[in-house]
Amino acid sequence: MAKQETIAMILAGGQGSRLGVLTDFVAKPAVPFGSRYRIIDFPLSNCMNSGIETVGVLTQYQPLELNSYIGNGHPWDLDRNSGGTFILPPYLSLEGNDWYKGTANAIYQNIPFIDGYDPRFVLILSGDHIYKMDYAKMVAAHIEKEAEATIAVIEVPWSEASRFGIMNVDGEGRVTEFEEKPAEPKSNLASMGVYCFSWEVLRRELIEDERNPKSENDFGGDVIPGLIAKGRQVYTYHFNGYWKDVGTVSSLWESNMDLLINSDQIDLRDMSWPIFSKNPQRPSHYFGPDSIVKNTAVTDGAELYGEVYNSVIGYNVLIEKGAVVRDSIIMPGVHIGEGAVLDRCIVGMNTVIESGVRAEPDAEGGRDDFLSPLCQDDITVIAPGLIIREGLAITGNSMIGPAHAKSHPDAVAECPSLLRREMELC
Amino acid sequence: MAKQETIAMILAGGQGSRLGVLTDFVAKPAVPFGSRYRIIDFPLSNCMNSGIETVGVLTQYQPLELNSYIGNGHPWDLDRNSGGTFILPPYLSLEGNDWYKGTANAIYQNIPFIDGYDPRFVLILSGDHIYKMDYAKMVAAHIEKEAEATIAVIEVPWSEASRFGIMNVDGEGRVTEFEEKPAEPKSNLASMGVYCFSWEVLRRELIEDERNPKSENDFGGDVIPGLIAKGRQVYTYHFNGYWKDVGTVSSLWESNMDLLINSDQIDLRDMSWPIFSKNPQRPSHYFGPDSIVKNTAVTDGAELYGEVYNSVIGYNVLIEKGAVVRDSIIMPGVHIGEGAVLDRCIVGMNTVIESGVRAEPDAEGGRDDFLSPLCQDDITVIAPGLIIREGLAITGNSMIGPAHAKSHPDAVAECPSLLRREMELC
Amino acid sequence: MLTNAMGLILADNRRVHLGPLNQPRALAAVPFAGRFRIVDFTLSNMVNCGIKRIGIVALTRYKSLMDHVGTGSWWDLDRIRQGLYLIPPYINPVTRAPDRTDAQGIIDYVESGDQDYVFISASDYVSNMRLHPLLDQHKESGADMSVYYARDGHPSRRISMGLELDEDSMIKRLRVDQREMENEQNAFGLLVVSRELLLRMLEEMMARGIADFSIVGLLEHYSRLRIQALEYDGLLFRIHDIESYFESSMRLLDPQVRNELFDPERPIYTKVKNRAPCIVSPESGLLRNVLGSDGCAIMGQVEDSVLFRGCVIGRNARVTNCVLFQDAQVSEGAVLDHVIVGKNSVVRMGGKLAGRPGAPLVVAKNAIV
Amino acid sequence: MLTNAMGLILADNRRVHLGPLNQPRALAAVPFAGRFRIVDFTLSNMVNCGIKRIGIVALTRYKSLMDHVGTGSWWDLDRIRQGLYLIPPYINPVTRAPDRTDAQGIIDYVESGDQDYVFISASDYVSNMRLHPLLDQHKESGADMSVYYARDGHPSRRISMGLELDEDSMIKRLRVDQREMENEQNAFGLLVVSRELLLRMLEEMMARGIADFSIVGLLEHYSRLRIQALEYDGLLFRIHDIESYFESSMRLLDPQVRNELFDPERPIYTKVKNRAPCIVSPESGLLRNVLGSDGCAIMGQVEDSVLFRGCVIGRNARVTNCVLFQDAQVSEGAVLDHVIVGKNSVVRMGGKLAGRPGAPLVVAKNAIV
Repeated sequence: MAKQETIAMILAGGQGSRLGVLTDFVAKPAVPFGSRYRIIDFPLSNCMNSGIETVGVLTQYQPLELNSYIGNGHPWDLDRNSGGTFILPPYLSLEGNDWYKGTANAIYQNIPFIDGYDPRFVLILSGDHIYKMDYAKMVAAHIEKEAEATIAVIEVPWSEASRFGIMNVDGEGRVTEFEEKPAEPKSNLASMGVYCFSWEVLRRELIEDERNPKSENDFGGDVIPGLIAKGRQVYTYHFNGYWKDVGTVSSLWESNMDLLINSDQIDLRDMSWPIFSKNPQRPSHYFGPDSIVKNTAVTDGAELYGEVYNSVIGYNVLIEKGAVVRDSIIMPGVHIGEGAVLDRCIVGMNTVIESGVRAEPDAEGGRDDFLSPLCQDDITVIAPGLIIREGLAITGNSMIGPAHAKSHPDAVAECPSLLRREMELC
Repeated sequence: MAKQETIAMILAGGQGSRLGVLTDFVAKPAVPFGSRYRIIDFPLSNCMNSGIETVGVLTQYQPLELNSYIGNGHPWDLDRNSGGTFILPPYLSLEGNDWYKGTANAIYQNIPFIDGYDPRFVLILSGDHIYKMDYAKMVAAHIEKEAEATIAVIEVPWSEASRFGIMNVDGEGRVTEFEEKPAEPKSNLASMGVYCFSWEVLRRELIEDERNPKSENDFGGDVIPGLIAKGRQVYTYHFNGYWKDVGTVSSLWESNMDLLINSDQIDLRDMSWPIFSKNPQRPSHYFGPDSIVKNTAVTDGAELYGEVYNSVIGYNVLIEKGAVVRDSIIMPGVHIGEGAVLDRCIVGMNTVIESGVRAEPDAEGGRDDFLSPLCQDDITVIAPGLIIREGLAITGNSMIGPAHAKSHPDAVAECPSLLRREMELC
Repeated sequence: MLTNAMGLILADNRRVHLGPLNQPRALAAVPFAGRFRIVDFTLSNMVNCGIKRIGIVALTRYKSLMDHVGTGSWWDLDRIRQGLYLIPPYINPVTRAPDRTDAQGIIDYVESGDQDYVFISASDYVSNMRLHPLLDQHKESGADMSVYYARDGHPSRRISMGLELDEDSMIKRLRVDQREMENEQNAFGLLVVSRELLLRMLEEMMARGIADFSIVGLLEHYSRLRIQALEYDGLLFRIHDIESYFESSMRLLDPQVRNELFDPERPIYTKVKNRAPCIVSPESGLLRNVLGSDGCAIMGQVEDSVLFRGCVIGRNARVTNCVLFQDAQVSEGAVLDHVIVGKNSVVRMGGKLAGRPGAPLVVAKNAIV
Repeated sequence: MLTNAMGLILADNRRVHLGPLNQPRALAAVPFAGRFRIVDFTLSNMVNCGIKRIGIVALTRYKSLMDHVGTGSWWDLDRIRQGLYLIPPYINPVTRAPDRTDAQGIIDYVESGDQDYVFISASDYVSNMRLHPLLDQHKESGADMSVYYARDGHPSRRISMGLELDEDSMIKRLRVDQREMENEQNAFGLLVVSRELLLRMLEEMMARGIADFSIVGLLEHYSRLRIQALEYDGLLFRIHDIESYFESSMRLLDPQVRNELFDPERPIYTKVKNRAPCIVSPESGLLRNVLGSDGCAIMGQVEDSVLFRGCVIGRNARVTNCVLFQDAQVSEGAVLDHVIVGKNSVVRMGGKLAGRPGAPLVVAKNAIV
């Protein structure tokens, strides 16, 4: 049956440039998260758990790994006969379309895809948020309010409200005003970037938006404010739960750490709302004879022989004897050599940290050649697929990428690419 | 297991402009063929039957329908855990890549995808050929000859050899020369556009080709001649069987007719090499109380109440009482009204032919407003999704498309688009 | 669309005898309508109602049923958390006899689902029906169990479940297989019950050593439980014997009947076989009022018949009022009237076979006649 | 890579008794190595050898096996034309006894495949092995059947299939379950035979009314058939009793052993469960030489143990030399040494349990102790 009541479109096209070297070769939604996940597992699993079985993933930037990761959708049970997951890149047509100009234009270009399912409702989701949400409840609220658009909102502390897109509502929850990062917020209801539209309304709006030469074809910037300005039925839907946009190095780090500190909030152990993921099949993880492990998340195939504190360890990570890892996120396949010390680090997939490397906020004799404005809070980021040479010492707020293999060949090298790809794709 | 011995890449990006209105909104490989197939069913089924389980489909032009059609690959048993089918469109990367420039560039841009499977051999296939071929045998020949590239060839009549790309070979089957459409052919071995490469060799060659500013980045035009010129191990592989490129209106018509005339050649009834397809689930077809049907192929959901001779009828086609269909290809979902007469027509999906329409080579009083240089041999093409108005008479060699709904509103209209998409996607 | 119900299909019914048609296979696996099997309709009805977890209780001869349903993928039931379960009996490893009753396998299946309701269906009818009305009514009325019935007269000389209802449409009497009860309200084997109550009834069965889990057995609780009946007035074929099977098949030749049974809003799914399109040859004879399927090759004359996939009708053969199962072959010059030809069977050159209206001749599977 | 062979796995072995471990489930479904079951290794060995059609003969207690293998998708066996088949026994609908022997279901499965060879495997061993050498050797030698053996000493007090071989490595004598035959060549239940010969043997079984289809039963044909034996010298665990199960589990703590058993070139696939990562809490105690799995929450101290998915080790609990099955819970302050704790079982607060090396204590499934 082609017809689907509700379909979801996940915006996964952006480069995520604030994550720097972590997204040089992969789209942000494909970045590993929380020991055994990728960021996109969250919206995909939410769809599956909400009973939404047709999901378009709008890609543009570096989609290959995302494409391989999503594959036939099987791990999320989204390998459906009609529906399932579809990777939707820009394409050529008789009218000679071009790259996606903005989030709204990306959906506009895929109107024929959506029409094919003749849905009543279309959910627009972001590919880079960590949260567990029942979209079916949001759609039910949308129906009950007879809304044309429903915007999921979350209460943020008043002190932080000026960092978000804030919705001002009337007593019925109807949106009267939308302010992007208001200096003096009138409400603390922040838009989560999760929208439910009646397709008929959105379709018309997208065509109109496309015709407007002044529009930047963006949902938050153009479509939503336009609907409110026209007095359409735009409502909020209150979400009470964990939600985090992992668009920056600091927020990515914090959100990973929340699995340890606020594990009851984003409750991954709640099997009534599982988060699905696709990982290589590996044996159970192993704690070695001399390991010391405290307050740490760890998963299949990891082998810990050293000391690990307050860290999130991905699959197939090997931490050798005498290594010390603290307050760090170690992505899958990383190898940390004997005696290496990592503190407040994010290490990308399959990178090798040779023995004796020290990456600490105040590493003694540490080089500060690698400091990056993208890194704050003393967090250091090391790109996937690198080799960090023996004994290198680096200070906090560094970001080491493949470019450094050329500028600092003594300190950094690239893993042989074939090997790297093979491991990443499991 | 990521590693695959052999993977296949199907070139499905071209617009297929010689098929005119049939490919206005769909890529050529998605054009219906032979009652219940799409053209791409042939290479996909060949892959499955040959034991090749990783298939990249390179798309660029109007991929949505192809994307929906292939879906998760299940109908071809290509919904594999590692591997399966992947739609590979152009994408953006740090280096800011662009649209595919040629067939070789399309593969070049997807080197990381192929590397991910670390294959020994890569098959390059076309998405618009009708044939049944065991690629495993071709790979075995490639291995046995220790070839670096193997090109499938078919013997064509000497009289037609100058219309093909001709391979001149030595006694061992090694290619000594490649001539594109030679005026005086030295051999009658035509390239089928089916290549097997050792990936290591092809990878290097593609990188070199990309660096060559004079290259048009085409397999037939640049890569293959280059390999021969360099004296690399390029061999032919002789294919004995049915093979047809369906790139023109006449060849599409002929190849469909071959199912009736030469049904033993492209033997669709041979269940040891099934051709898989994806169609809506419909009841059996029905021959009405007054139908006359001779020499015709027909499939699920079709209902024939009129007369049908020497024709290929798709699923869900309705031919009403008194209608006469002769020497025609009626694609799925077409509705032919009472008393309509179609002779030598190709009618696209879901088009409605109203009662009394006459489309015949020498239709009495027939209009010749629609003549097209793309149509020859008195074949008339009617685009998908149209309504041909009651009583219209048109002569052979016409091509009627959506543009005529504007220029000839008395004769042609467009089906409401929503309905159309819904039906096409099943 | 998620429905808070699971499905349970009883593949066999030991009261139904179709002779050579269900001898080699479970009733649910009996072919119907050219390219389907009976179970396709029941499965599709459940799937189209949003049910995503379905168990099929199969006692015996489940090989062809198992081959047919496969992983459940054709019904989109190849799911991670739910999907399709075939439930054969357990065998005691020591005595090599079935472990207690059918019930343990069913209990295991029902217990491990988290839906609150269970739709239970027999396999002796064919229909394209909405199940939601029954569930809605069931929830609203607070009945213990709710069952569909039809006013389709006395459907069979052998099998019936006549209902007498009170003013609240609760069953006050059940008459099983009674000949005289024409034109009454007859249940046909589709009911809904809460998971909890079903488990209690199953455990009672186990405790009492009752072996037979059936629709009749469930309805017989009417004296202790409030069982509500709801009329179903859509198209319904009962498959109770060869005659009703044949008559139902012939009714499919009516386009109106097909339109109702194959409503595109609620598709009937079946295993995809990838046969070539049907080819009608240039020398074919008359071809009138015929349902034909992929893979057929028609060189002779066919009238008022149903052809399953892959049938071959030879030159000058004449087939009238017949049902030909998959890959049946009617050789040159053979003449058939009122015959059901089993799967893979061959009617030899020049052979002549004739049954009578109301009593078709049946050629078994793999036969050569 | 296509291999011209199908697989047939015997899920049960009535000579193997693991007490509470295989009481509720078929031997093949017994959990092993933290996140696997025994059948995962056999299935993966076959899949990694390019086999795409595998049948599992299950007599009884196949519920957990069925849930585990599902549609076969985790082994990429959810295929249109081939794939995974569970083969339960047929029941005669009238007598309600098993239809003749196990053999009919197996015959139906073997007959409907078009591969020329059949690999048959028992479920009482665990290994990551290449099957190609056996098939190559089989084809080359022209033997009727070919079987792997290991020189692993006398593997068990109870079960052995000792082989005496002639100079062509053909079996000239088979000694079953003989205590004195230490250090000889022992078959372990993996053999290959042509489809054709297997069918002939199965039909003979049917004709003679032999009920038991087993590896021993096949090897006993050595006097009439040429059965060749090939040595397998890789890592091999025999699971014959609680002791060998426990000892095998403990050997997994050796990284070398794990590297061989989980060679990434030939992955061992299992059902994916999507449990959260294992969380080691800030107050955890010593954690030494431990295999842990997703979903575990470790607050206490664990040494020299194997934890399956979802185990909870409470504060100040001490677990040493233990195997804890899925979702086992060791409450605050409990102390366990040499214990196997069944699935979902709970060791109460402050509880103390101790087995002995060579004789671990076993806590059954769903127990509270």
